[in-house]
Amino acid sequence: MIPMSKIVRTITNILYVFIIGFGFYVIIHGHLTPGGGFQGGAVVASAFALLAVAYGRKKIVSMLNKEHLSVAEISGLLAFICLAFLGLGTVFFFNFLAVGRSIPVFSNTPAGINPGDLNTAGILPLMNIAVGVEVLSALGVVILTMFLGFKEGK
Amino acid sequence: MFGILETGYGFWSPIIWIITIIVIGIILYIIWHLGEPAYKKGTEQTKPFLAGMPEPSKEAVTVRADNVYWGFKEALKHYYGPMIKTHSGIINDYISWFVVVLAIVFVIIGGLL
Amino acid sequence: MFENLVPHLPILIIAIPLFGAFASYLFSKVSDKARDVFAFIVLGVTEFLVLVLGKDIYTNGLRVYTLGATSAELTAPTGYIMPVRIILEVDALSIFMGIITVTVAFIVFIFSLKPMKEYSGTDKYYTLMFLLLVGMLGIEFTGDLFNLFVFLEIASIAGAALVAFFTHRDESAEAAFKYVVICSLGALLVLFAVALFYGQYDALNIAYLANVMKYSLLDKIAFCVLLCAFAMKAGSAPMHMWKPDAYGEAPGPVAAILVTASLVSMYALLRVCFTLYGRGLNTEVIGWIITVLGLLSIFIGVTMALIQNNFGRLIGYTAVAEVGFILLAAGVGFAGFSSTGFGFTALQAGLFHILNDALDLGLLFLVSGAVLHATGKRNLNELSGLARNMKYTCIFFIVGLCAVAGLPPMNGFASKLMIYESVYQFNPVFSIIAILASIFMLAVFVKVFYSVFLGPELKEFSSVKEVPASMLLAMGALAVLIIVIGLCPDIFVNNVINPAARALIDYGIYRGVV
Amino acid sequence: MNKYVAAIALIIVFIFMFLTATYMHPFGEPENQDMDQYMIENAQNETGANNVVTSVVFDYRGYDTLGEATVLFTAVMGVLVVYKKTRKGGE
Amino acid sequence: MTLESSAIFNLPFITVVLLIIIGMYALMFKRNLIKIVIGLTLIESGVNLFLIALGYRKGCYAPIYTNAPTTAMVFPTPQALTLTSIVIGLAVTALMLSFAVLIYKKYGTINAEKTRRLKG
Repeated sequence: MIPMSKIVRTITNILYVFIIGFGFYVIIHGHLTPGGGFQGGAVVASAFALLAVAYGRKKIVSMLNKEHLSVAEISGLLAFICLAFLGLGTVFFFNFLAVGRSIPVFSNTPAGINPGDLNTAGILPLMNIAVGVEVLSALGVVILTMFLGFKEGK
Repeated sequence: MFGILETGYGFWSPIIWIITIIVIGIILYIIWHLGEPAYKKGTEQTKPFLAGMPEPSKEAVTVRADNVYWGFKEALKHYYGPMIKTHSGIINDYISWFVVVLAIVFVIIGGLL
Repeated sequence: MFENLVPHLPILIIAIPLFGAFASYLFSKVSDKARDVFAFIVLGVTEFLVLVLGKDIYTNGLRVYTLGATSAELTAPTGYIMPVRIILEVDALSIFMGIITVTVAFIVFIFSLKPMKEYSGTDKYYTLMFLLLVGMLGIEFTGDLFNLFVFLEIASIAGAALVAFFTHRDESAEAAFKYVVICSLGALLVLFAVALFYGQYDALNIAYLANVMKYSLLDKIAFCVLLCAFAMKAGSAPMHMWKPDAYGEAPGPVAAILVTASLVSMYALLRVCFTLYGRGLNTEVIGWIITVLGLLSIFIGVTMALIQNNFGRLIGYTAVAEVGFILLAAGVGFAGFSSTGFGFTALQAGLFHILNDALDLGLLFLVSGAVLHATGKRNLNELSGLARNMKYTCIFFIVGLCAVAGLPPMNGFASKLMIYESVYQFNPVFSIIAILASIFMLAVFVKVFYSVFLGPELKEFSSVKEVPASMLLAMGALAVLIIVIGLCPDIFVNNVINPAARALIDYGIYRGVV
Repeated sequence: MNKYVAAIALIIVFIFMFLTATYMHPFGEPENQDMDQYMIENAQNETGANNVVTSVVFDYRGYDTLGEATVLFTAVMGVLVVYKKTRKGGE
Repeated sequence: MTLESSAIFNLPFITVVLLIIIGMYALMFKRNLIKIVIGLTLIESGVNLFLIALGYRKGCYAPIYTNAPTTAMVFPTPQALTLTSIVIGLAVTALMLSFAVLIYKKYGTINAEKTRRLKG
């Protein structure tokens, strides 16, 4: 696919930073606002799609590395399942940060209506981040693979 | 008891079956032993004799899988014709069959029960 | 220390292969050898754990695991009537299926070590194999309907991707497309039924739903949808057409494990019929429906298998017929819903046949994979005289043939005998049809045996070699299992099948945990 | 497959599905609400998250979410299999 | 029972049924493989809409404690379930479209009547 016009590329250059930033905002604030790992990851992946469309086939290969995205995807999943494994002292998927409150990380527990505090909800934010990384790289891999199409054998 | 499967209306014992097979095998061996002793492998005796014609190549005499039950397929033409037509390989037909079965089950269970 | 681990086994058996799936993809970026060793260790550990859990459950009864609660046995929050978290519920039937699944997956893994080296993308192959295993185990162990849907999707997607693995063949894409469309349609309808339950009772737990079920029209419709969806995924006629396509085009070992995947759908069907609905609906009518589906499957599967020319496709049609036998037995068991009499015998026979089916058809598909590996051909018309060079494969094929066709003293005979006798009490005609179909099955495999292994030796196959030792080992393991089960069926029926069948009939125990 | 038979089957399925829509509780007035009411009341206390949906997704039904992430991973593997490089000999 | 709350006015549910039936129609009668995929996504949207509609309570707000009154919240579970099922649907759709592309590469067509070498 050929790259699109200069106007599109310029706008993309400005815009994709904001899209990715917004995506990460959605991921990190998943336990306070609507959204979460999946939605934020999809937003970030849409920035990848924008880049792919604007810059075309040749350029995008140098910008996004499929191998790196693949490794990021696996590490997100491994982080997720390891967080679940960590609760195994009690039960798999046990929210050990929020319930015992022995470790002062993400351990505040507000009650009633409140504006929201990032330092709450135990392992939920960590899981959000893990899932967000997984989703953004998984969708990135899918977008890149389907965008680049078939490769013939050497 | 070991080796006897009670099915409620009968039983099945592989041990007895194996003993029977061994007995039959011994009888067969005895019969085989009474056979023609002059038979020798790899001599002129084992060559196929086709009325003096040369023996055709292996490729020509191999019975292919298609031809194994040829007569059976020919006799059941009226069953196999529509059957092969039904297995059309179109994905829509597969789903249509599912919807038809779903409709029938709906009528029987949802409507009549 | 190990005693502390036993309560956690239900989740560990699912989570360890899942971890293995993720990690093995990382390992294969390092080296193939490391990946193989790692996968072997993970599968070995899973096999060991599932056997330990099996021993525990067969002695102590069912095990419950509440995910994320403060204690594993705490199904509902303290002082509350209904479960809000996902519950894993493993009873004798679940662990029976679990042991079958893990064992078949282990053997298939050993088989595919060598032949899959020839193709590109082996890293994805092993990861998908693990994920398929995880999907099946998740379906078997879960006590939550929505969770069942999720794992159904994992199993379907992994299965579809594995069917498409031979991308150099044109037809594999078509088969995979058909497979994924059928599977996701079935899964979506399962989700629809789940939504119907959720809307009425605001619950997703199988045991709780069974307790509060009112058997309204909505429940009946949900039952129809679940019945049809699972029957389609199990491959019952006339919704079986995807099955020969997918099995015929998938690599041999993949087809061997896909047989188990369709049997897991069968398990889900049994779970829905017996545990979720129980005696609430008219069991006789539903039993008749399942029986008729089973008879159709037997008849169509066997007769269509007779005229096939593709090795995998032929076994795919016989797989349809074998599922028909299980459906027939299950239908009769559901019609005579009791812990005595012919209904119970039929149910036992059906469960026994599930075990035999997974082993027999698995062995036959492995043989087809071995033939493909040795000759590169699957068309029966092009094969001939392989018995000269592939003696051991030929012997394993004879074992599988006898088992599937129900020749004594193999395991297939024992379970089919139970099916004939119990179905005869229900309806003699059905039993006679089943016996005739079994004879047809023998004819089918005589054809295969003749055209693949017997016949004159062709020039193009004179240089064919016996397959490597790891493949022989895998096939040999299945053959030994088949012969052992065939020689002492009573031990298996009394100690393994009977508790599993009892777990279905005495549904009060399963429902009583919440 | 005969088109008319399929159409009739589709109509029958439609009739029964329509029945489900009318037999379901009126829109916006669910009959049973025990499970969700429990979550709404206790989610903030038990998990500390303000967003109840997030506590359901990652805490009460976290296992489902693990399965969902796995489905995504599986699909990526499937896509990679489809687009994988084929070797020279066609394999 | 007033007219508005009578069962026939379950309009969201009726929409759901229509979506599912339209999807099934596309699956049964459309020969284009892409249209078959679209039919499946229609069914999927129908089921997702069904789940979401089941979780609605009249006059309630999103279940987030930041701003909503604590007494009036819609059900959170269907939202979580729908989130799960949307992601699953996305994954399945991506895979199915890949297969369709592969079929097009191999067969040169995406007509279901012509992509049927596996039959009989």
